[in-house]
Amino acid sequence: MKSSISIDMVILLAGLLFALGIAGVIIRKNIIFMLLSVEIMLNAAGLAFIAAGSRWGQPDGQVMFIFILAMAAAEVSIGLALILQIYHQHKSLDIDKLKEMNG
Amino acid sequence: MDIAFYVTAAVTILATLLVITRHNPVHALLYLNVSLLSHAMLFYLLGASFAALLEIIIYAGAIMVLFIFVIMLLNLGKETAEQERKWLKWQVWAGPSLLAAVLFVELVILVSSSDGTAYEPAEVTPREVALSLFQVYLIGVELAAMLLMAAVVGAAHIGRHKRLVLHRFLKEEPEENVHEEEPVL
Amino acid sequence: MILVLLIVILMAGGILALIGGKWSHSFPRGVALASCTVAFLMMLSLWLGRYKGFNIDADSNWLIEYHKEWIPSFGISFHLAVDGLSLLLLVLTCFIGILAVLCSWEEIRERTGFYYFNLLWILAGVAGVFMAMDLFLFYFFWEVMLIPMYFLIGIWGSENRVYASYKFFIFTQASGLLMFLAILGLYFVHGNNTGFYTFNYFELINTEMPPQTAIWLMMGFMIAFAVKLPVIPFHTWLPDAHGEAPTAGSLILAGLLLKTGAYGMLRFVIPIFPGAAAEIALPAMALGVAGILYGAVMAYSQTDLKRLVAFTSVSHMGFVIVGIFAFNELALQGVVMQLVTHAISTGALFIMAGMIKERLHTRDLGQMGGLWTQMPRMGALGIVFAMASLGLPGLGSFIAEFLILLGTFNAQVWITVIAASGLVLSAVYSLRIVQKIFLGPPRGQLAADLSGREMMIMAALTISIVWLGLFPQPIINTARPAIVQLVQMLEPGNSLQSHQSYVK
Amino acid sequence: MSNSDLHAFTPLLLLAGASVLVMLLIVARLSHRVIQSVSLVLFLVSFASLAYIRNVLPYHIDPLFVIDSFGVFMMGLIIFSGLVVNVLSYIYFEEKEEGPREYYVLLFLCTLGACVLAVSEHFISLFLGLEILTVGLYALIAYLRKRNHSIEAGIKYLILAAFSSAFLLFGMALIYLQTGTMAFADMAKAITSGNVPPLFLTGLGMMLVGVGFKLAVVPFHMWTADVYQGAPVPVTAFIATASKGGVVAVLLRFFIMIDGFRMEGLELMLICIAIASMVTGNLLALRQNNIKRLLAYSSIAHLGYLLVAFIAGSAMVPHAVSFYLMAYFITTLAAFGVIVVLSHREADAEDLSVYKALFWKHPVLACILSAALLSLAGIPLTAGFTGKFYILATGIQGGFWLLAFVLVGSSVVGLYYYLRVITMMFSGAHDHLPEPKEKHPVFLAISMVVLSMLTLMVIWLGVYPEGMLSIVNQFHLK
Amino acid sequence: MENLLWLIPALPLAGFLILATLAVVGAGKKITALVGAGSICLSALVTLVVGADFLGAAHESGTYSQTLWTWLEVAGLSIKMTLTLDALSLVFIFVITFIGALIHIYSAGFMEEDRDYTRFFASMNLFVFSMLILVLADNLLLMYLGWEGVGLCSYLLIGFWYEKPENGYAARKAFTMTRVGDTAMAIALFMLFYQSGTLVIGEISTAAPGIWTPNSTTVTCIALLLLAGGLGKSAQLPLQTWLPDAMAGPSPVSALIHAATMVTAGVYLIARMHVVFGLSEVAQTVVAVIGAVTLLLAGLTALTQHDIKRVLAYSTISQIGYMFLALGVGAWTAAVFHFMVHAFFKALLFLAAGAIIEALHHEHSMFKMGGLKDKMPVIFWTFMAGAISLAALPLISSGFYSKDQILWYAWGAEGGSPLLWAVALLGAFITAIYTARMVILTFWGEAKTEISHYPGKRMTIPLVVLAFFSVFAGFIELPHNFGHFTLFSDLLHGVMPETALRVDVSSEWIFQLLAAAATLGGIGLAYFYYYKQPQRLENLRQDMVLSALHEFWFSGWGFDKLYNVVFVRPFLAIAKLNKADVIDQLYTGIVAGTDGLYRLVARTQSGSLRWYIMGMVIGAILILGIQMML
Repeated sequence: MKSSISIDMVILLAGLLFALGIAGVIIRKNIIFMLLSVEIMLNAAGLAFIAAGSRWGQPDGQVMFIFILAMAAAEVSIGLALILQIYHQHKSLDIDKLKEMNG
Repeated sequence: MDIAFYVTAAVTILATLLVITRHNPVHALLYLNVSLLSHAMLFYLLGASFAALLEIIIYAGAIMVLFIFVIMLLNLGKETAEQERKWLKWQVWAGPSLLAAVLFVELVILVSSSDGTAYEPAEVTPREVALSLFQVYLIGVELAAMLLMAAVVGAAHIGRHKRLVLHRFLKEEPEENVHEEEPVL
Repeated sequence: MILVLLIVILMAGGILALIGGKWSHSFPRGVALASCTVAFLMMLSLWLGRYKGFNIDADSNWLIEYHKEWIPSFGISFHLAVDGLSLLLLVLTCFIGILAVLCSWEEIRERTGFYYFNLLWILAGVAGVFMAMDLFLFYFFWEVMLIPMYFLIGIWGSENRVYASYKFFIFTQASGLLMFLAILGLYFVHGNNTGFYTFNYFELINTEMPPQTAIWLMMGFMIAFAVKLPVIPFHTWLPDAHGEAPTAGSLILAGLLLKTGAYGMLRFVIPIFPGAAAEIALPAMALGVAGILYGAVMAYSQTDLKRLVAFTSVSHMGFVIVGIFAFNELALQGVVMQLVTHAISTGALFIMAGMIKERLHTRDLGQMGGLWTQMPRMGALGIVFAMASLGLPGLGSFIAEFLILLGTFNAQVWITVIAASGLVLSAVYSLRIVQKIFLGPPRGQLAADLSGREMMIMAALTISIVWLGLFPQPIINTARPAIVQLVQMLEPGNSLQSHQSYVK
Repeated sequence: MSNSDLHAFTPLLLLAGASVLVMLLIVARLSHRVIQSVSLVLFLVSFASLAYIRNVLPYHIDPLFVIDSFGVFMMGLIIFSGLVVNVLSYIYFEEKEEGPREYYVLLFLCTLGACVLAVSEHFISLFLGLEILTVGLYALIAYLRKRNHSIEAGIKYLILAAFSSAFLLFGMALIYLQTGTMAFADMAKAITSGNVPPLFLTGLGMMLVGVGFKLAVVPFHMWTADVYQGAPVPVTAFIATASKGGVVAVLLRFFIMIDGFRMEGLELMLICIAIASMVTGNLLALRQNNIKRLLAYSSIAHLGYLLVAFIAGSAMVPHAVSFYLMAYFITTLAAFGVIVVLSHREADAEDLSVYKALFWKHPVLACILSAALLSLAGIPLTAGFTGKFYILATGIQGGFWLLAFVLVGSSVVGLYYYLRVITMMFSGAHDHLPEPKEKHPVFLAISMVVLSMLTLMVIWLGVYPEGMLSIVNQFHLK
Repeated sequence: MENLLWLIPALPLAGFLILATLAVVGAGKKITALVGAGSICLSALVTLVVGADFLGAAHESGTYSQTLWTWLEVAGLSIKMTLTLDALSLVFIFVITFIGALIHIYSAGFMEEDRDYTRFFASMNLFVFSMLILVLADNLLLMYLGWEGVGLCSYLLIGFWYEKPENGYAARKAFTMTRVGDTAMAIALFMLFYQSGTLVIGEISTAAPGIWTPNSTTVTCIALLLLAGGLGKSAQLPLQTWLPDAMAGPSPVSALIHAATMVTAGVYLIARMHVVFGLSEVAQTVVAVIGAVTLLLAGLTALTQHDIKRVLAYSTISQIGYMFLALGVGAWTAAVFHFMVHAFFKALLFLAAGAIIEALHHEHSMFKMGGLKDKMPVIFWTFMAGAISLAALPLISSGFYSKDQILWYAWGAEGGSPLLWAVALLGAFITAIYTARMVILTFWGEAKTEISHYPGKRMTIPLVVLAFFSVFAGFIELPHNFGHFTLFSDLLHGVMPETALRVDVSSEWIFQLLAAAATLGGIGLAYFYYYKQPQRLENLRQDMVLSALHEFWFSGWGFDKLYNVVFVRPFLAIAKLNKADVIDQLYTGIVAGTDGLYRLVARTQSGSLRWYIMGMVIGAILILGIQMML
């Protein structure tokens, strides 16, 4: 499998995805969407790692990716559990309603 | 193979864009799945076939399913979509998007200021990955296990749902509804 | 060892009072009185032991010294030493301490244990400041005296106490931190020069540095001391703190805490930065003069007795800074005298304000008047200390102000002339005190005259101030070696190898 | 892993094992009391094991870990914090509606994560340690899940933490891309020659976002107050101490190993962050009436102070940072300990009015809290002062006068709010007797003893820090 | 015997201390009077003894010193507690102790009814002590101690009846105004010290010609500053306005302090420092001119007063003006002579006035007195004795001899001039008018106020003694054409130079004649307007210009108003304006600013997660931005 993809292109793609993820997190008010957007960002980071690993021909990039995967899973599980609780308590997933603490 | 890369990249970007703009959660989720699959394709193109597989199995499979579960459980459908439509006015998203764009531009500038030599993606076989995982990074794997354990314990505790107890004699132990299973590694 | 013992006695007395206060209401004051008295006697015996005939027995400036490693990693040591100047101030500290305990005797009825704990710890901190010969240790004690004072004002003060205690604490702390920065700067300048990092005063005193650096570092010290002294425009904490503090608090503030500022200038600013100090002499004196006049005018306009007295402190301390920067023996001796006499005269005024407040429950001058009829003894004493405040010859303050002005006249004629006009203004405000409190038609308040305990306090103060006015020589002789050395330091090309001269 | 690896790794293994053991105890349906006691013992054992591995230092477990004296010291601090938090947890959770058992599992895991951070010298261990810590904290923060604040704090922390982790990861990826290695030491070799490549710097910048979040420095600080407020008090104490300690440790190690101080851009960024943190943190706390939030803001400022020493980049840095962290830990734990003791079943003792007249009601508690607050304010006689002294000394030695001035200026502002709390404690009359507390006299007594010991340590470090300084001054990270 | 010198001030001091203790303990009036008056009488006795001894022994140096202890010794400044007796101080201590003793005896009766009997005597004793220190001091600093000490006592005694606020204010005014002079004097002391290296008067006097060239700026400065001190204490222009108000004190106080002794401290100072003054022509001229102007102004003001004590007060200012004039023209002994004579008759007048006032229900206004000639004969005759001396009735009053000498020197001395003489002569004329006016209004005419009680023996005996001296004290110094009896100036010439004359002494008789004419003319005028044809006076009052002038004089030439506008009001305005301390506002501002910043940053803690994330993104943008820049 030969390709002559420029490293910059992949990183740029990852960066773009990362930025899209950021945009998603800020734009959306629904917590589920925010969580999704965070997943996008993590994925972008994973992509960057894979690209780097591939550039150096090392497995480390993929290893890191796997750990990211584990972390994403862990986080999503707790995140979703929290979402359930929030929904039960607030009957809404609007993040802007969670402003009780401020000042 | 450049074409394949660019097409996949385009698909990824498009799908991701749709994820963050859709109103209906389920739609968004599906687009995210598309995006993840194209990610897998990218991984493959970059010579990381093992990672590509894991992306599909765990991410697109397991993790997304979790989302689906929750969405189903909370019965998020049309109403949510309506709500999202109301929320997603341009006044709301213009500013944040601009921020994200600025950040992206900065990234682009910074990244492109590096040497930028094209390179050959070297293939890294699953075997190498596995060896690395279980030899060099063995402790890392174990730590990952602790990480997942933390997640499980935490999710189990938080997700637990107390029922309303109607009669004090019939007070039952709080039932544990584990919405979570340990993702396979 | 006696130096360490002094601090230990005061601190231990404080802790004992704190613990004893749980069981007995009156136990703490007894402990406090006892420890202050013991400390006083110790210092007195030290003084008299060294004071032979008309001169302090001086084969060296440094009478006694105690040195022990403390934090060797930073070259910090627990280094105490005493020369005549310190010794005087230490005696004063213990004396004022006794009076502070006595004048709190009846005034403080709540939480006596904690009260006397704070009181004694302030004294310990002040005593430490006067003895520390390690800059880190100095700063340490400098801050140690703040917290108990803060509690003293904040808990036992009058209505506006919280504001006053904040203001006091933040002012002094802010300036103290600047000094701390300067100390660190000095530490590193010295360390970089010599490769020997230490906070030892006797080492740092010989630090050589470029003039610009010296100015900056000195400003750090100066601001801290100027706030304490206080020099305008850093004085505004003082009226509030004095006004709201309990009597003993005001007494200690005026009598001791302000003195630490002047002491700091004499002990640190001039010896360490003689060149830089000479450079800012004129502006500093100008500020001092401004303080004299401003304080006097402000004092006149006050309607709150304690605030009034507080502003007189501003005015009197203006003389101190003028004298310090006149850089000659006359003026510096005057400064030492002023430190001692101001503690006594202003302290007495504060004690009197406290006594009046105890009786009338007000500090408002507008609600006083004609008290002489009922309190002739206090009236007479009031006049004595009003006179002390305006610098009547025969009382100690006169000697102080005369020497300062005389010394300054040599350095800056016009500064002296303006400063001397403060004498007129001091008459204006001092007499206003007398007028408003004691003269005028009686208002029918019921106020008992001084009790035996109060008479004792006032008698001690009166005797002291008259003694200082008529026979100030012991003070002058005691301070002389230190002052002479200071003056020699200021003469260019005469940097004294002072560390060689202290007792090993 | 060889035997000697295991030997060196004992504390971490013990922590991991402890979490499993506690889980088993939960399965065995043992009471809270037993579980708490067992965890206490386990913490003590882990703490003791640090002494046990002393003679093998420094020890490398390639490529992920280096167990050196600094690492052990930091682990010690972290485990100690865990220990104190563990002690305090009983009286806090026993009355709460939630079953507190899983809590101990998570506590062990978080401690483990923080310890991993303290000894890692590789991105992978850094990342894993950080995530173990963070994921554990998600659950801990939201532990009292029926409470709105708790759940709100949980989700805020979760989303922000994941968000910042993504930055961290992306930054790491860029660095990896540039250097071809994820081990700090190799990285340093890869960039020694010539200029630091921009990609590397970009990566560092993005990592800084992630780390900045964990450290809660400006502008990544805004979550702090909400999370401190929403989380259960012992958890807040843990966040304030162990979680930050681990991150600081790894950051320091990373910086020193790659010699980050020579990168001017980075230095500039850190200076900006430090100044902003000191100023903003102290300003935010100025009129805060919720003591948990107040401590949160103060922690922002304190991390700013810490950065002052950090930036100086001299050989003194690890010493100053370790000492300061220790002082800060002890102090913060004491402060939160008082809050824990004063908290009730229904509400935490977070409103300042709760502390009114505390001096007369609970003199001991009030003294502990005062000592802690004065230490935070950096007043002599307390550990905080020595710490601040060390930091200022380091900063000034490096010639960072501006930072020193900002530090001084902002800590003056800071004085105000510490004094407010203290003033609150002695204002008000001694109107009613101490409320009859408590149902758990034994654990209350233990907690009080621990708090008193912390206070004594605060004073000890303030009065005679030489012993501790001589330990700290041996650290070399290069 | 001279070793007893220290006893002279020590006795009053002991009296003061005993009385102060008695005030605390509480004591009967008898013992108070005994201690109070007794100590002064003893002191007077000792003075006589010492004085006789001094005159008899006639020290070669003309002085006798007694050092008690070293007061102050710092860096070249050495001040000893040394008392020095010479002819000048002998005159002064004689006047002080002798008149002081008489006044104390008088007071024992006068103050009988007063509640604060002890306090009164304590203050009086302290005053005598301070005054004695002032005149016996061998150095200027010790003199300054006495100088300020008498100021304090003056303050205490003016405000003796403190329950009336005006009295307190009057006391304050007196103290403050004299303090202005004192401060100037302090500066003079500094200059003297740095110029001559000592503050010992004798040493300065000896060294002065060697240090300063005559008429140099420095010496003029010193002299003028010293003069300023004297002006304050002696109530000369422009610091004179406190003295009339000082009449608020009890009459014995006015007699002792504000007539006989303290107010002449300025005269003493200048006489003492005559060497310095002699070196500066400018200063001398200023002294003379101030004296002349003051005597005229004060005399004119006295002319218009209603209050008998105020008349006497202005007359005191005026008479001291004469002394200054004498000093200014270099007639040193004449000034001191007039001081002594004036002390007798003015003390007498005040005491007598006090007795009258007390007898008339504390009525001060002369226009409400009258007809006392027959009702209080002792008072009348003694008062008359004083009045003729004040008016300088030729030949039979001692005032004539002392004043005549001054008038003559104003013309004839080297520093004198026709103008000064003319003013002095006019002053003598005016003096005669107001004296006669006072006597006529008080003792002649019909009685307007009932007499409540008559003065007792303790009061009348001192009056008689003083009356004797007022009339006959002048005969110890007679002009050359009247027997040339110069006992007094001979005594003083050991200390002070003889007056140099610029004209021949033979013309003196013309001026004596003119002076006598002025006096008699003045008396006649007063007799005409106030006794014979009072309605003429009423007519004069109708005149607009004259009544305006009257108003102006009555208010003491508007000095009070002027000072009010120029000094007091601005000071009060500043004090009031700045009561809240403008500098404090600065800090309040800083606090407010910080608080504003707090509000600003607190708003960022909105609780909104999205905002928090945006904050982080902005942070990231900034970080990357910095990287891009570098």
